[in-house]
Formats: sequence, C-alpha cells, structure tokens
Amino acid sequence: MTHLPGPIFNAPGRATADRGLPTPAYDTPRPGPQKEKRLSARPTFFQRLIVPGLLRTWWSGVRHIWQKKLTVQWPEQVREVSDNYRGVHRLNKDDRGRMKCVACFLCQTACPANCIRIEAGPSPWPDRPKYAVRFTIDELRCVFCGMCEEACPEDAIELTRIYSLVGTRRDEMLFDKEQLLTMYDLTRDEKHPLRW
Amino acid sequence: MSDVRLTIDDREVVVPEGTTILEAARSVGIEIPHFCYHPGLSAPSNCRMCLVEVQGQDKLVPSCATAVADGMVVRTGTPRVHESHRSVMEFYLSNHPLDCPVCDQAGECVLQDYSYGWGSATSRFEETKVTQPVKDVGPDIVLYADRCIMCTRCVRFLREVSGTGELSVIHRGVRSEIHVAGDRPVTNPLAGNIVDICPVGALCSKDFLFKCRVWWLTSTASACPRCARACSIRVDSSEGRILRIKPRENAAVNGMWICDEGRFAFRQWHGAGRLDVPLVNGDRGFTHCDWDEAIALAARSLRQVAMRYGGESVAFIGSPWATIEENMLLARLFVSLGATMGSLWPAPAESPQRFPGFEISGEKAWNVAGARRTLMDVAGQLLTLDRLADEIERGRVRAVYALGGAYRGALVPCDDLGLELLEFFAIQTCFVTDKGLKANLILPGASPYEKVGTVRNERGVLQEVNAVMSPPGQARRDWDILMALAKALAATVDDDLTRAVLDRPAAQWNYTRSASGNE
Amino acid sequence: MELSESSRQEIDRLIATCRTRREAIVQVLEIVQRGQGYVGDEAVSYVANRLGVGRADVEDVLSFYPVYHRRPVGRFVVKVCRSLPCAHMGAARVVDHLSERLGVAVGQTGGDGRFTLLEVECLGACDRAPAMMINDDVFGPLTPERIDAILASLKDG
Amino acid sequence: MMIAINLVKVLIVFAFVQAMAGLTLWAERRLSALMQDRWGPNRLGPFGLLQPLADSVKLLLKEDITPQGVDRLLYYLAPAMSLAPALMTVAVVPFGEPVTLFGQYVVPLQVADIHLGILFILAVGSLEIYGIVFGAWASNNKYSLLGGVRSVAQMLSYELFMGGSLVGVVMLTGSLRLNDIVASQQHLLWGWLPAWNLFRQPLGFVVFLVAAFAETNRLPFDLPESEQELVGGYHTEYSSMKFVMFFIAEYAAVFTMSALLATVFLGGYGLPGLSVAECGPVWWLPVAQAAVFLTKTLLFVLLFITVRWSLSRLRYDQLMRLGWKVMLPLALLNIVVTGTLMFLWRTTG
Repeated sequence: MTHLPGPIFNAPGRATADRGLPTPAYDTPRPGPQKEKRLSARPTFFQRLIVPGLLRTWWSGVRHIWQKKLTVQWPEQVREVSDNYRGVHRLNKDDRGRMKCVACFLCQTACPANCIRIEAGPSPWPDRPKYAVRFTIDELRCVFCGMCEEACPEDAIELTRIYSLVGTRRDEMLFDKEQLLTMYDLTRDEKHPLRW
Repeated sequence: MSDVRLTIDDREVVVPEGTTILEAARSVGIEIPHFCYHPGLSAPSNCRMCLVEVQGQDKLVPSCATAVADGMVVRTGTPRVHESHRSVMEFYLSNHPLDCPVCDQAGECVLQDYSYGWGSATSRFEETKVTQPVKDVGPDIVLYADRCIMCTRCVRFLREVSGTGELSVIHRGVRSEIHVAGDRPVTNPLAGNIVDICPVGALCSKDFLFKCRVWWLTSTASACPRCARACSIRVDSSEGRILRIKPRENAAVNGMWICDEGRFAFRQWHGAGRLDVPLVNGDRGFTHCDWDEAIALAARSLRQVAMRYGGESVAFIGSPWATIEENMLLARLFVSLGATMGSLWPAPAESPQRFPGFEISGEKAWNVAGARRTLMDVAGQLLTLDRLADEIERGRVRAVYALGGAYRGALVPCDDLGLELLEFFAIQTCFVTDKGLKANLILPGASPYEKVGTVRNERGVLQEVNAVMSPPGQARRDWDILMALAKALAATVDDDLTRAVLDRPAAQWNYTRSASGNE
Repeated sequence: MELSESSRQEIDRLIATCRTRREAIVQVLEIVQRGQGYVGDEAVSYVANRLGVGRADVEDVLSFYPVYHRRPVGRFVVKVCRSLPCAHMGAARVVDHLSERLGVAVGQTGGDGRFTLLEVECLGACDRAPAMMINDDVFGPLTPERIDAILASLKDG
Repeated sequence: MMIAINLVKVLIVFAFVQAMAGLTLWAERRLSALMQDRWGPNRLGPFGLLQPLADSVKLLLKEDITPQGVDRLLYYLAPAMSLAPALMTVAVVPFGEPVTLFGQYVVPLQVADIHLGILFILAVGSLEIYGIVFGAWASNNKYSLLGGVRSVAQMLSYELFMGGSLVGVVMLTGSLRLNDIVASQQHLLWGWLPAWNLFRQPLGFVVFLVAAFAETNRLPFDLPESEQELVGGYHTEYSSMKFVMFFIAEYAAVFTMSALLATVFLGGYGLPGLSVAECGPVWWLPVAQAAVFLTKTLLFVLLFITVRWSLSRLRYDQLMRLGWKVMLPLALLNIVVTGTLMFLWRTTG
C-alpha cells in the first residue's frame, strides 16, 4: 500500500510523532529549506514608516480623478444591455394573437420570489381546457432570475430587455395580464439570440 | 383463518390466508405499483402494473389478484419486473395526452409518479393518439376521457359501493371508453368518491376544477361535521379557504369513503352571511358591540338573574356542532353557577341512507353522541327542548345561554321555545337565524372547520378535530368565548375548569385518539 | 320496435335457469338480436329492466361484442378485420375498396339496405389475412379483384 | 461706525463660511465620484454646483423626528453646539492685511484680531466635542453613545499633541497672534524658499495635519461616525434640520481647519512680494491677498477630501497607539529640536 502525504493531517515530522505513532516514510524531514513564508512577518523598517505607504494609497485614489468614467449618462446615453439581459416580463401571444399561457402555474411554482399570481379558469378557446383569467406579476418582488421562463412548457412567459421600470405607486408595479401582453407587442420584433 | 408464511423481497411476511400478494407486501411497507387495484374494491387485475415474480412460476403474476401461499417467494424488484413496469408504462403513455401542466391531478397522480420510476423520456409512438371528448358525468363531476387509463375503479365503485352502477366501459381495445348511460348521470350521494379514486386526472371535481394546484394545498386532518358518523376527512385549504375535502381511511369510522354532503358541507359555513361581530339587542334593535362589552353584558345579566331568582333559574343549551370540550366547559361553568337544567339542540333528522358499501347517518351533526353524554355526565340530567320550553313558560327558567355553531337554518325546529319570556338569552353561533333574532346577545362563534377539540361519533369513536383556519372577522372559537365568560363570571374558576375539561374524556372514556388512519 | 311475444317468453325461460342476472345478459341480447336483427335503445331498456341491471351494464356487454348491432343492418353484413396481422397485410386498403365499391362508409348501411360495412377485431383468420366476413362466411386473403368477384357472386346469389 | 463695519465683517465671514461649507460638500461629492470612476452630481446648475442647495432643501423638508426617550434639552442643543465652534474659530483667521476705509478707519481683515489667537482656536475647537457628546448621549441609542465615547477618547488624545505641534511655530514667531504668524512667514529663506512654517516646521506640520484630521472627525479618524459599525455614530438619530447642522458643522470645520493650516503653515494670505510694505496701499491688494488665502485653504480642503476617499479608517487601538506613542512623542521632539536649534542659532548667529 502506498502512502500519500497528507499535509492536512500531518505536519511534516511533528504531528504523528507527538501522538506516539511510528513516523511514516513520507514524514521524514526532507532536505532543503523548510522555512515557510509567513504573512504576518515583522514589518520592515520602511513599512514601519507608514507615511510612504499612506502617500501611495492616497495617490492610488487620487489618480482615478482623471481616469475614464464608467457612468452611463442616462437618459441621454442609453445603455446597451447584453443579449440575455433579463428585464420586464412579457406574456407571449400565438400566431392568432391569443395569449399562449395555459395557466399551468409552473412559473408561479418555480418563482423563488413568489411574485407571480395566476387565477385559472375555463378557456374560451377549444384547443385548451384552461387559461389564465388573471395573471399578475409583482415587478417589485421579482428578482429577475428567469426561472419562470425556464419553467414554462408553452414558452408563454419571457423576460424582455426592457429595464427601465418605474412607477410612482406600489400597485402600479403589479403588472396584470393586459400589461404583460402589451409588453409582448412592444418587444415582438426583438430577437434574443441566446435565450429565445 | 390460519396464517401463511411467505417471503417478499427477502423479508419474512406472515399474513392471514387469502391475503393477496399486494396486500401482504403493503403490510410490511413494500409498495407494488398498481392502477386498478383499490383496497376498497374488487381486483380485476386489468392494469397489469402490479405484476411480480413468484419463484417457480414462468410468467409474472398479478399481485393484486393472487392469493399468498405458504412458502411462496415473491420478488418485486427484479429486472424482469422492472422491464414489465416499463412496458406497461409505455403502453399507457402511448395514448395519454401528457397534459400534466393543465391537469388538475398533477402532483397527486399515480401515472405521473410511476412515470418517474418507469416511464420513458422519449416515445416510440408515431401514430396519432386517440382523442376522446370531455364528458359531463354528473352535476359535480367531469370526465376528461383522454386521460383515462381504463382502470375501471369508478365503474367498480359505482357497482360495489354505491350499488348504483351508472358507469360502464363500452367498446374495446384502444377505443374503449367510460360510458354514462344517457338517462342516468352520476348523481348518487357517494359520487364524489370516484374523483378521489381515479388514479389519473380523468375524473375531476367541477367544484375544485382549476382552483388550485395541489402542491399548494395545506392538508388538515379533521372529522366531517355533516352527520353523526363524523367521517375522518382531510381538509385541503389554501390561503385560508377550504378548497376541497377528501376522506381519510379509517376503518373504525368511515372506511375509505365519504358522502357528497360531507364533501361539500364546508359551503354551509363558508362564504357570505357569516356572523363576524358580536351583536347586542338594545333599544335600537341589534347593534355591533365589542367583545369586552359583550362578555361583560353576558356575565352581568347571568349573575343578576342568578341572584334574583336563584342559580337554578339559569339554563344552558349545548350544541351537537360544538366539540366535547366546549360542551363540557359550558355545562361545568353553568353548574358552578347553580344551574340544574340543561338541554341540547337536536340535530336535524333525516332518514339514514344505506348503500352496499357505505351508510350515511340520519342525524345531521357530528357530535350528537359526544355532546349528549358530556352534558349528562356534568349536569346529571338533560331536558328535552320541550321540557325546557315548559320550564320557561312556568317561569322557572329566566335566562338561557346556548351554544350554536350550526349551519344556516339548522336550529329552526326550536322556534317555539318561548324565548320572548326570558329575561336574558345569549347564543354563540355562526349565522343570525330567526332564532338568534330573539336573543339579547348573539356572539359570533366558529364553524366546525375552525375548531380544535374532540368529537364522538354515533359509534362511540372519539376523533380529534383540527382547525383549518381562523374564524372570520371578530368571530372567535367557542372555547375561547366560554373561557372569557368564565373569567368574567369567576376569576378563579378557569384553571381548574380547563384541566377538568381537558382531562375528562381521557380518564372516563378510555380515550383513544382515532384521528390517525391512513391517507 | 316491440319485442315479439316468443322472444319475451324465451327470455323468461332463460332467466329462470340463470344464477345471477348479469350472466344472462349475453344470451338475452342474443335472443333479442335473433328476433329483431339488431338491439335498439328500447330493447336495451327492456333488457335492463327485465334483468334489473343498469342500462350501462347492458351497453357494456353490447358494445364489447361486435356480433350485436345497435342499428338495423343490411342483408349482407361485411366485417373487415382490423387486428394486427390483417392491418399489416392491408386491411385499410380492403376497407377503402369495399367502401368505394359498395358506396357506404364504415359503420353505415347502404342506401339500398343491402350492405352494412363494419370494422371488427380478430376474425381468427390470421392465416388468410387480410380477411373479412360476410354474414357467416369468412373470406381471405383478399385482393381488390377477389373482393369484386365475391361481391359479384353475392349479387348473383 | 467701527461697530457697523465689524458687524458687516461678521456677517460676511459667517455667510462665507456657510457658503464654503456647501461648496466643500459639493467638492466632496464630485471628487469622491471622480475617484470612484463616476461623475457625481452634475445635473443641478453648472457642474452640479446647485446640488448642495437641493440637498439642504430636501433635508429641511424632511420630517424632523425626535425619538422616544431622548434627553430633550441636550438633544436640541447638540447640533447647535456642534456648529458654533466651527464658525467661531474662523473669527480670528486673517485673510488680508488691514485696510484703511474712508481714509480714517483702519480695518483688520479678520473678524477679531486677538493676541491669543492660537489659544483661542485650540480652546474653541475643543468645544466642538460637546456637540458630539451631547448628541450621542441624548439620542438614547447605544450606537450613538459608542460614537460619542470614541469621540471623547479621540479628542482627548489628539488635542494634546495638536497644541504641542503648534508650540514650535509659536516659539519661532514669538507671538500667539495669527497676524504675527502670517507676517513672520513673508520673507524668503536663502533667497528663494518662502519662509513658510511648512518648511521651517515640517515635523510640526505633519503632526498638526494628523491632529487636524482627527479634530474634524474625518477619515481615517472618523470613529465617532463609522457608518459601517455604528450606523451613523453620534448623529444616527438626527434628521432634518438638526442633521443638517451636524452636517454643516463637519464641512465648516473642514474649511476652518484648512484655513488655519494655510495661515499657520503656508503663510496665510501672504505671498513673497505681495504686501503693503512692498506694493503700497493699492486697492487690489486686499483682494489678491484674500484670493491667495482662499487658494491655499482650498488646497487643504482638497487634501482633506481626497484623503477621506482613499485611506481606510483606523482601528480604535491603532488610533490610540498612533496618538500616544507616535504623535505625542513627535510633538515633544519637535519642541525640543526647535528649542535647541533656536538656542544654537542665537548663541552662534
């Protein structure tokens, strides 16, 4: 049986000996430098002067003053978000303009933020028994994780790239079925190569 | 009947002669997959899911219809058995619409569960699936014939348990379907059970349809308040609303079934019209008041009557809709005031309904037996309502305090009690009935689904009752109202009282909690 | 259509010999069909009442056996097997051909009332697939030419 | 007439310090943003200069919450006590040589020309601690109290060598009057180096600078506030106007301290060659001197700001060790060295 060195359990040459166990072959001190570098070594004289270090730190902040700025000056500048950005939800429509959702509640079940609320009822169309009578997403609770999209068996719910999401009251941010279907109309022609 | 010793999956099993392999396996916790077998019905062994390997037999045998034999060696998990399961599942799934996302059964569907074990992720089936219509089976039941796997549990239930036989299987092979004879839709009082026993989402309750996905239901074990049989039930609720009620298996009470009256009994307390504030009858008719006022008024009035005419002029009326504890607290409280006369609201009586495999009691309240016995135990005697009416007329009873808790209209037969002759009448109830309108004080109590306690059914079985939700608005559990009244009447009484009440059934009635039972 | 008196008597005699009522269903239906040529709705109700079982039970049995007819049939009842061996050997083509030649759809009776075309399960003639049965005679293996010849002989007969 | 002129001076200086506090706030926000690769407030007015105004309007309109269980008197007093010393210290700081108005009134360009200027500053500056401690104590909040306690310890430790670090300057000047200190820095050393105390008292300057940071409770010495651990320290429970006063006090203190630094170590309003003695009483001289003074002051303000956004806060024990074991000995060393050198200079030169 071969022994593999176990640095976690046996510090070279010490731990096993302390426990009165025979020293395994691999535990014999190896030739060469054994001294470890320690992070908490005594500071050198130069380090103990502090002031040069302080100046260096100060300068590292100050030189940023004339470096390139990352801020996007919204709304004059509009940020180009990545293709798989996850923004406001939309409820997709089929080619006949009907909501695709069949009210299976899988998005509601998958949602980690509990922001989706569906009320199901008998569908007015013959090709499905059930559809969502009400479909509400609390955009304030949503964490935009995309799990609803992932869970949907009908590709009926998707996240768009729309990120400018503002309201002046909380109830404005409860997006109902009509609003979510409108989001589809707004983003119908957008293509999301990574997810759609 | 002698015992048979056999081996199932290397485990010694001893069961009575005549037991089937499936049941024997079940008794030691080995679950053999099955569709058509149901413990409450005959076993036609037509689903072929429960095939197992028996040593010495070439072919696999249907475990639900094969009786055990001495020395039998059964294996339920061999590759051959699993291959059989896979074949059967492929067969079922080839013509199943696989519409789990919109199917109400999803989450509690046997076919779905077995698919995880033995279903194939891909299908070899290229042909068009046979589609069948959605059929209206009865006023409460709809059949999604597409999803049906022809286990015939519903057909057998209607033949064997309800004895009505409205459903049958017509045609054969892939075209077979569940058929409702045109003139006889499924309207029998036990019809709801076929929805429960349907292993897939073919039979759905119209009442529950699309209401909620089952994984969001909270299940509470309780007893059915609808009749004196007090069937063991499971109340499924979501967000504080009862959405459906299903039977719990309890051999001592209801076996495996409940009747539709009990299934939908929650509607009688649910919904609009529930009393949710205390009402006091003053100069301007009934007005709302707060609880402190109401309890103070009750205590003051009862004490006044007791002082002026003696304690025995105060009477109480228990309720068969209240738990044993509530009735006992009521009786002890009033006996401690000096009351000697107590009565019990009669439960509405109908003729009992008997079916080949089930019986519905004619007394329409769950705790008739428990309430009567409790009140008798504490008060020593129990007057009929007629006797109480006499006593009121003769002026020997001047104040009455009653538990109600009944559904709307259930207390109507007690209209001629002569309440107008009383100086004080208070009732804890759920609805403002005609009766209530003659009261001085109406206190909003709890429905049977909002209580915690014990009930005793007509066969003497005690069952735990658990609260599914809180009473609406300001309404309170009747126990809490009585405790508040007890406190207002005599501050020292309550600790002793509680202990006495809570210990009593256990000590006296060889109290065995029988609320367990299997799902 | 009323059941004939003789059929009723025959049914009564039969029931007297049966232990349970359900087991009599097959034979009672047999009697009805022999008397009327088919088992109509009224007959189903009569049988159900007479035996004290549900209509559903009667229809259960009735629909299982293709020998029973729910509607009046023609003089020649043409039953084409659609079970697996016959299906493989081209039962669908046989049905199409018959349907075209007789001018009736599957399950229908021709305008002149001579032919009824039905699809049934196995006729037990897998060795002669595809097979069909006209009244009590089984024919197969079938080709369009053979079918034409058989039909022609029927017209003659 | 002198009274009127003095009143006008008081008003001007008072308003000016307030305005500079706002400007400092703006500069802090812009600079901190720039140091973090952002732009900072740039919407309101040119370069966002009106942002402090908007901030104060916002803060004034906020609900003024008085938490339960506060010591009312001290709670209301604390912000004012915090603001007052910061505004008072600036009174003795000169921003130009005296001018003669209407040919008869000699007006010193400072609110009060007192002989004990330095002592006045040290004394009044120490009062600022009362605002903080009162606020911390009165708030009925453990975090505030902790901030207050830290503040006291910090002030006690750093006041000591703050005074000590100025002794060298006073020894060189021979006066505690700020005008004298400014005047003593007007000549050139060796013909090219301004005789600023920065160069004559480098050690004293460093020690005083450290003390100045500590005195204004700014990073790396903002232990009384330390948002990350004490929420907001002594002003956690303050809102609206009272919070504004604490806020202004901080920036007023920064400005005042910068002015003091400029005066004592950078020659104040003076530049070599820019004085009545050399230019005569020309009308633009006071303006130029004020501008020089302001420039020097703003340099220190910038230093204060950039230091805040680049250095991290000291731990409490480090703070104490730095004060007592490094800065105090250094201050004493500075006195000894200065005294020795002065003695040598006099005996030899």
